[in-house]
Amino acid sequence: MNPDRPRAHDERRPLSKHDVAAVLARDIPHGAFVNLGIGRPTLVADHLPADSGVVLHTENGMLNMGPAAHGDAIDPDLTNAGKVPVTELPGAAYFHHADSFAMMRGGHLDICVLGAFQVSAAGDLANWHTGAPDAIPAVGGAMDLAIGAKKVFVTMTLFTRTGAPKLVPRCTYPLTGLGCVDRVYTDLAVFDITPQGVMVRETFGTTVDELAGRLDLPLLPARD
Amino acid sequence: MNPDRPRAHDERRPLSKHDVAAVLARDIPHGAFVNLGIGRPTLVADHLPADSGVVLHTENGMLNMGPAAHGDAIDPDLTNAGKVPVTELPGAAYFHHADSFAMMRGGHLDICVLGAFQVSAAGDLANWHTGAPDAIPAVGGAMDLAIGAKKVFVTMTLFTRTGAPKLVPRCTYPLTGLGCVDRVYTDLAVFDITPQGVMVRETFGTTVDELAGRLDLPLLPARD
Amino acid sequence: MTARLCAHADEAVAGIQDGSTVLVGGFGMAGMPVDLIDALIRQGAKDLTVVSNNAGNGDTGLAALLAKGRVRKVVCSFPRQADSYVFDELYRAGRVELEVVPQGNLAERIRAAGAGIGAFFCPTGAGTLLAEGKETRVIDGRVHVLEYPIKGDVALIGAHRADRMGNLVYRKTARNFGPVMATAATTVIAQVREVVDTGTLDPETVVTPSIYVDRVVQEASA
Amino acid sequence: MTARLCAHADEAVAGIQDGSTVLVGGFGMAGMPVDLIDALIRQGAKDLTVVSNNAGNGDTGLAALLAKGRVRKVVCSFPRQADSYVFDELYRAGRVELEVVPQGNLAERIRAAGAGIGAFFCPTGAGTLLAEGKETRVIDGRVHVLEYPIKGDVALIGAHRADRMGNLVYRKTARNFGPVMATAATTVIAQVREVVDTGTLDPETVVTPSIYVDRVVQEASA
Repeated sequence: MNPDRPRAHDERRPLSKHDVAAVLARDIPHGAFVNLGIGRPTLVADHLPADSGVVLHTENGMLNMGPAAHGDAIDPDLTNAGKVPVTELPGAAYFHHADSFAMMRGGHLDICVLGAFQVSAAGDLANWHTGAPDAIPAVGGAMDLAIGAKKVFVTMTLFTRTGAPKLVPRCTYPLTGLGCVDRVYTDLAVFDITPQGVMVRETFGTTVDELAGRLDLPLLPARD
Repeated sequence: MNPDRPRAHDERRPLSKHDVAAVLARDIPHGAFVNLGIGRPTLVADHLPADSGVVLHTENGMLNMGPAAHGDAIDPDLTNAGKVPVTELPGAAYFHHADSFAMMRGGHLDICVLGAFQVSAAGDLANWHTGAPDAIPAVGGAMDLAIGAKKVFVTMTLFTRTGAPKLVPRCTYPLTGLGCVDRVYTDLAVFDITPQGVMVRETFGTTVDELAGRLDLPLLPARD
Repeated sequence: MTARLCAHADEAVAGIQDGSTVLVGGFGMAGMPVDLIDALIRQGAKDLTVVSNNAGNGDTGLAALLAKGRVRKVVCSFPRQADSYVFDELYRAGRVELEVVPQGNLAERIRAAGAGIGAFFCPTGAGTLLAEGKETRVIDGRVHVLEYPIKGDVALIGAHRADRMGNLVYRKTARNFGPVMATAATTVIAQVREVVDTGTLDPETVVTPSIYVDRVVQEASA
Repeated sequence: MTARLCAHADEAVAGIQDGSTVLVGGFGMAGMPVDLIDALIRQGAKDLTVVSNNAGNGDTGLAALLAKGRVRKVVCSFPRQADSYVFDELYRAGRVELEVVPQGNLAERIRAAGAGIGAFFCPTGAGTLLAEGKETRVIDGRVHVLEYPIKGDVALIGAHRADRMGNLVYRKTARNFGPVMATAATTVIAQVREVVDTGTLDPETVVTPSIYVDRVVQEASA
């Protein structure tokens, strides 16, 4: 967390998904190369300051992707991984799919931001398949993103709508990757997955003790 | 062999290396994609008719390479695999080394022409290393060329200066590739390496019987 | 041999056999060779294995090919989309097989087929359902999965421009799977917006060299 | 982080450690980063492993680095050339190790290091001296050899132009090893003829995207 950037959210309340995106955006270093997954991760782009120098990668073959395109700027040949029309920034580059995934799988991206169904205390990620018997499996680039980036950040709500924790001792959904998550941004807290265990970096409208009571895993207080 | 192209050589005598190149050039189909190795194979380019449509590949990253460059046309950024300055023809393309060797190793070249120290009756090729104890080994792209092209043609003299055959039952020099040679063009004859054995396609100033007496392997007469 | 220019997409897809593996370029609609897929539907080849990133949208293109019952198996990374109802129905009815491949493995396995790589080890998918039954090996302390090439009998790709020899350039993110698929099929058929004279494409900018392209057809709408 | 523009080649090569593996681009003189090699000689790092297609010509560049006794090992496809007398002498005197790698394996192993491939099977070299002791496997009836990635601590490459972010374009066959080496080293240092403003290179034509490039320096002679 960068202490000299202002906080946009009220720390006494749980964060909205936009606030989570803002908190995460604040932690992306200047000039980082970043891939934002489809859905919640995409919101992070809206909270990067104009001078962030962050370069966005989209796995369908582009570096230095700009914001979503509207009106006349829409070009069917230029979309992001969610197939949404986007724009190109100065210094962009295009490449084919094998080169794009080589870039990802070869460990060249500084940060990849993904959504999740579950993250385990060991950093296992489940985000591609509910495991429901009638579900049609569809993985896209999730497994490649999970194993490839230097740091994998997850953004999700900490609990499901029915109140079940999504940060868990062990994932019950089918896995996307083993031990690949570094940090988890949620509405109630930010967690670091460390070799020593899950460490709470920051809480929003709750406390480490309260969270410890609702999660089925030990929590370490933040170092600093 | 294309019967409707004129013969430039005198069939009653052994061929010069230029004649061998001409005979080989005649057998390259219109529009073929071809890599010519360093040395004797390079001579083949001089004997391709202007309308051959043959596209030359050079493994240092180019398709549709033109003839050697002279004078003002010399560009240090444009050389062939022998580091000789060359030119570019309309329809050329440049690519990096991994893409260039992927093209070769993926079986996309129609014909590759290589020199040789020895070729065995089974089509094994030895062309990179004399095996001398003080020789410094240097392989370049020979092993990749040997295994990658759809057809591998060798051009060499049939005998060494001391009279030892270079088409042999088994190579005694270190191998470049196993069972990779399809056809051998020499000063005295052209041979096909077939599953049935070595077949003589054509002789120059000699006969199959004479050759059989000088080579330590069975020769099959040409089918036709 | 350099590419053949075809007058119409029907000529371009002629001869595709029943039972073929067909690599189909595109990511969503970007780079999707729509004319070629429509022509393949008219051409009638069946019992196809289709390798593509997705499994069709709405009821045109790949979805229409699926709806006609021509596809035995789909190999893709992401079959489900908001409007992939044709595939969804066939799949739930057990009328089409599905092999889900992580997108990076899909691209790299197709590249491997074109590059003469017999198999490769990669960490993607290790420890997941999609690596079940696959050979694994620990390399540098990390579990890697052995992946094999995906080769096509035919590739149908969309590009921006071709010259008369078959050199191709693409445009923006419509490049996606085209360049790797062009290396990995016995017969490569490209649909382009424009055919230009040989010598007018800058050789530095050619993405798919002519050696990979067998047939070229200009888009009907272009 | 995007690339840093360096005022001089000495600044560009600062910090290269003794014992490093250094990937050096170029094929013959085309694409050879001469200024960077000269700066590395001044910088003084020793006990280096140099990975390059050749082992130096005449007595400048790589040959000069070798002559200074800074190189412990050379990994290359073709050490011997008409004027490779510096290498030849050191090798015969047992003062430099040599690993000869078929040129295609050299390029593909470097690519593998950059692409997250742990190892790959390929037929090149099967049954030859250069595959002795290596794992083999028959795939599709053909003997394949298992090859491992070649990763660099540093890559020194030559390119034609860079923009201020570090995007690179090359020129003609001087492209050769630069693009793959740029993906495969911890620190990638590019020597270019010209640095242009970001936004002036056509994004379709960028061969090495900025993500791969750490430091850029303009050629002294340019």
